[in-house]
Amino acid sequence: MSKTLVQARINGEEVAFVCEPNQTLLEVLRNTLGLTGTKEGCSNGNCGACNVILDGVLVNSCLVLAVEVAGKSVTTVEGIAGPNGLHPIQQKFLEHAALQCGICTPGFIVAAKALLDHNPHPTEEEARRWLAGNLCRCTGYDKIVRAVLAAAEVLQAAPAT
Amino acid sequence: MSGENQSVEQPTYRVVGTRPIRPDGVDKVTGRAIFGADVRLSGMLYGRVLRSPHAHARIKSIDTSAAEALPGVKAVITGRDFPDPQNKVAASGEGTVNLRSLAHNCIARDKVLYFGHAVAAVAATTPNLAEEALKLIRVEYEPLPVVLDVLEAMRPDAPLLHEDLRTNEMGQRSERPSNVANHTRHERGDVEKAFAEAAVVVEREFRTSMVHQGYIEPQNGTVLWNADGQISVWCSTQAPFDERSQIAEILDVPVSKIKLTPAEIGGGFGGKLSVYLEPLAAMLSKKAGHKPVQMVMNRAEVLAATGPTSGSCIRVKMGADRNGCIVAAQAWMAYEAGAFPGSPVDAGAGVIFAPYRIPNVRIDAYDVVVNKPRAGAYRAPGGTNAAFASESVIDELAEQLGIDPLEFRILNGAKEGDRRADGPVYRRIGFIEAAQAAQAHPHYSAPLAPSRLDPTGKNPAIKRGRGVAAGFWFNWGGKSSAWASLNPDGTVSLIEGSPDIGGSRASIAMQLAESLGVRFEDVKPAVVDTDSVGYNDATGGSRVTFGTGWVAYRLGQKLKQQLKERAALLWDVSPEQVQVEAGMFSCNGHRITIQELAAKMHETGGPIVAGDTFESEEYGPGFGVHIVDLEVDTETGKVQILRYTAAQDVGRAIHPSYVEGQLQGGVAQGIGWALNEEYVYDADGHLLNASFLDYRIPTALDLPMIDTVLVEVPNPGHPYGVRGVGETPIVPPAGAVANAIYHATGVRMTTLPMSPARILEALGKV
Amino acid sequence: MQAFEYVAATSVTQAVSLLKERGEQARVLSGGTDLLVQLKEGRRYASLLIDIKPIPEVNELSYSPETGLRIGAAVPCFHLSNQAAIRQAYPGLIDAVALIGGVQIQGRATLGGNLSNASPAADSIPALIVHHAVCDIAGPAGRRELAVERFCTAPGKNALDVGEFLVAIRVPPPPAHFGAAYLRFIPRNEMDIAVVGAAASVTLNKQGDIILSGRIALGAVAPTPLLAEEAGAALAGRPADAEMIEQVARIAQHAARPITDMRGTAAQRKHLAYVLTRRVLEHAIERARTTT
Amino acid sequence: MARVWIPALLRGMTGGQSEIEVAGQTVGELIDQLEVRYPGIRERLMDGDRLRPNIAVIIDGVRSRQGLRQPVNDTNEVHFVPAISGGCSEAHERSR
Repeated sequence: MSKTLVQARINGEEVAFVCEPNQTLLEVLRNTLGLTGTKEGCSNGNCGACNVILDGVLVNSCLVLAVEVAGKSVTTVEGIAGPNGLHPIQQKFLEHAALQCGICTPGFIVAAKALLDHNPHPTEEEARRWLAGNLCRCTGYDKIVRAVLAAAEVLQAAPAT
Repeated sequence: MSGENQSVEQPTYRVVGTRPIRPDGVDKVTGRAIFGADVRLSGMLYGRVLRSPHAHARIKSIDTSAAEALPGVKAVITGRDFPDPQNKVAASGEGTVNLRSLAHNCIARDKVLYFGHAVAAVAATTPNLAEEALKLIRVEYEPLPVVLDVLEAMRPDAPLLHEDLRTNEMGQRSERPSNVANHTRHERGDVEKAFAEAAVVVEREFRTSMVHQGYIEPQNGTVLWNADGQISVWCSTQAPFDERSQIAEILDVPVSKIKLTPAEIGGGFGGKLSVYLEPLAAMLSKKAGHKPVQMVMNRAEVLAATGPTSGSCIRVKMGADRNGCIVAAQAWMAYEAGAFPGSPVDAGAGVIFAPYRIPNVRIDAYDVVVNKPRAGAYRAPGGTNAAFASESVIDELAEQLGIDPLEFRILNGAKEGDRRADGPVYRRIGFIEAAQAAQAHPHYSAPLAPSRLDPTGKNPAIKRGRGVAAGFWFNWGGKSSAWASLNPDGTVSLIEGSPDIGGSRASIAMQLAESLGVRFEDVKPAVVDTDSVGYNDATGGSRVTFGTGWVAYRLGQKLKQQLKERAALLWDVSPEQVQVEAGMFSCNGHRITIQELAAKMHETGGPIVAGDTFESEEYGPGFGVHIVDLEVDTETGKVQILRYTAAQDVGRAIHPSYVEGQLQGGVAQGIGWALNEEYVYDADGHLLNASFLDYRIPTALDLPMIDTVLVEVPNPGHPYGVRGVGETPIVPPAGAVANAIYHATGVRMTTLPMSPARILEALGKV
Repeated sequence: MQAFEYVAATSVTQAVSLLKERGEQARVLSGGTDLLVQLKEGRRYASLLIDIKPIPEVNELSYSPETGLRIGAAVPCFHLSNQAAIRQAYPGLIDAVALIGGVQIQGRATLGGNLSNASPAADSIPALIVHHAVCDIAGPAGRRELAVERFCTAPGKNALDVGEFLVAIRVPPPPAHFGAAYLRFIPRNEMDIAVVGAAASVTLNKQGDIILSGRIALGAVAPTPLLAEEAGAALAGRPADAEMIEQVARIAQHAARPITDMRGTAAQRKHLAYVLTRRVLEHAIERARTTT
Repeated sequence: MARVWIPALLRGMTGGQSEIEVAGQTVGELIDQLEVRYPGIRERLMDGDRLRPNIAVIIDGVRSRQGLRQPVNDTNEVHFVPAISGGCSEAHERSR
């Protein structure tokens, strides 16, 4: 199978990689680019553990072919924290104990980032609806939803750079 | 916060009871934490497993030649590549393991016993290539009759899974082969007489389906079988030492040849106590010329071929007198073990009547093999099935007697000195306290929560109800070992062997900090490989914060003693004269901090290090009482949870946020089991819903906030009063939900899950 | 995942000629949320994926009250539900679009893909049917149009010939006093496949008490999404009251011929077809009364 | 003498008696004494020279960690209960 050279912007950096057509973005992020923060939970778009932001839109990286991201911009969990430290979403996840095992956490952080970019003032119901594509088996979602709503408040008070 | 904290006695602690940020937190929110599938080794190959399309079949032949010939394929293995362990039950830590079952479960030999049973495996240079190679393996099967239902499997004419299996009845083996592996009975008093004299008797049969732990991280294993015979294993496991032993037995190598490094673990709930992939990856590594091999299951494999928990059939009969005292209880319980013996039915038998004081009891428990995956442990194994049955019957008894359901439970609740159904006497327990906390909670006196399905409140088809239920879990102590070494800046490095599955690095470090008198931030915990710390039992049984916490406490005391000696040396006094208060050492007007003492350690006698290993059996069981409000759309059968409160005796909450999290997580899993989760098989034993799309665990939109009440009845068997907390909360939800559905609709649901289709049927709508 | 070639098509002509050349071996890749899962699970095979997203025409989304709505086959659901004017004019469609998967699926999934995949349980198809949507199809013989209700032919099969693909979906502008809605039943509240889906549209008289015309369509109760023609016919000229709703729901239920599978039993689906039709019709009428 | 509770499935051997006073300094000695009075009972509790792996000994509500060597005194109450393993699976025992 012929390989393709793909150039994309990943977490703000210009990146070039070579992949086969049947490799997913998830596989290339993890196995080719070493960005193992993006997790594989189901490989079929049903759990959200592999969420990334693709040109501003939240997607499951297991359902994107790596060749499709040519010329596009991808944000993974590794790209959420700023140069000065954790993003408020990350900080609130820690303060609210919104993670237990931590495997779904990268997907939730990325999804929450996309939510607050899209809707800076979500209600609890809106947050739950947005996060419904991210499965967590440890927390019962209570502390996750609280952390996301708390992060929204922080961001409203002082928008992150 | 969502929870509240009700303490019976509240000593003053500096660290215990606070809510610091967990030490591994930043790595987990930034994606830097290394989970099992994140391990990357030079020259690593990727392994995939070929699985049986049949639920029961004899393997006539396997031809791997075409797969071996595919360029990029480096090794192909089948059951023939493995030694055949004896049919022995080996001691493994506190428990036991039938090694032959385990080996044959990892890869089939002559027979496949369930859909998804591993038959062969391939290692190749890419995951896609390994998958292509699987398609080239030719397996010839002779299909055999399939038995899936626990009651059918018990019939004398049922197809047999194991021709050599005999029923064990406390040491006595049946003459005829059977699918019933084990029968246990608990009996006390005279149930027949008591039922005859009871004022009310309720009897019902309950069924539950097989369900899965549903951890988000699939099983994985990365293994290098090196040219010198040393085997290095990286994997996600709750039980590094036990899995090391299992791998050693299955490969027939000495345990010392294996070093197992537990990676961060993405959930387990009992499902990551046994090996599945690691022995296969090891054999592939060896056969591929000592190259590292990584194997990761996909979701379909996780659901079809790991260790879900048993479906069951439970018949419960209970009677009470006019005053509302339960006088007799009887249970007949049959649990599906899956393909090999070992269902949690005995645990279910321990749970079923545990919260109550009952003079006359008989419980029969049957462990039954069926053509489904080998049952593993799932959070309070066997407990949810059992409590669903007993708590439904208790609700019905209370109703018939006209007594408030919580009042009825308190009236009959077990206390210190009462006898458990299986005989032994309870020590200090907090069931009554938990039930009273639930009763006193505003939720219990509030009007029913408003509808979500029908915000206008106009649709008469949507009915609301409230239910309560209680739950119990044994908890466990187990063995833990750990090391602590003082750094020259006064911080402590803590080396432990309990994989951190939900924040235990924090709760262990907090206990060391409290014991020694340093800040939480001054303890640096690390979970290390099996060569680097002494034996530790599994992270399971709600034992780590109790058991490893006990060791952390002892390490703190040991370090403190050494520091006293150093201070005594500096001041030329005897160590007994040195006083310690919150990290400050003093004597006769001398004062010195831990930091100052640590800085002087090399001039006062050298490194300050402590190691310890300890096991306590005084872990103290846990009790919880839950309240749920829900609504039922009687036209569609759909249930929406509106409000939920869980009260539990937690002994002492070391890190209350993570204790609340355990309760909330257990409740969420219990609600999933109650409403929608189940294995769906066709008549031939093919699993139809092996995906997160159709195996429906709750989403954020399916649950409300979950209120918690942490009742603290300190466990006298632990220096800070800790009891295990993780398992109890999954026990009550199914019963509580069933009781609420009854109060909403007037229909008793006796089958789990209480899915919309089943509710419609029970309502007579279809 | 199985091996395949990938071509990013840049024109309709290129896509058509590749499809014609490779026949059944070629698959159109749009959002990929169904196709990639099917390829991973071995439920479909393809030696060539033709990515149509680089074709400008299939990415166009346009709406005007005069000409109606045109949705390029590669427009993600996410974009549709984001536009207020479209939400206002095509409420039934938006109900359905908002239900297709979670947010991260909606970021990729397209109406064109949902339609082409031809699942009997597809959420968008009953909604498109009641909005009188039409498929714009390109092929070797040029362009043709086909009503959505005639597009699906069997589970997973559609009316496209070799070389053809769906370029866009055209939805006519709604008349005055028009209302539509889509409802589905799933056991969870999200991340599920419809056990039954029901869509209704009605056009009321100016007073809002008589139905001039309407449509009912059902999902997951037949091999293809079903336009319940008799139920639709029974709406016309009737007062918009409870008795009519009850009768039409029974007619729709009668049209349903569901099977039992792991997601639901035939009896359950038959029952739900009635309940959902009733509820969705009430909802559509309510919306028609509040629009101008 | 320690009070030994006889598991329900072994009461056929004790003529239905569920509690028996037995002399002995250790769990092993208690079983020896039981064997004298009820021949065959040892085989039901032991596998060779050790307790069956699926049987746990509970003394005054606390599980014994020393098996047959566990000391007992006259005030003790001794139970033989199924280990929560269900016999053959390590997993349930592990998760207790």
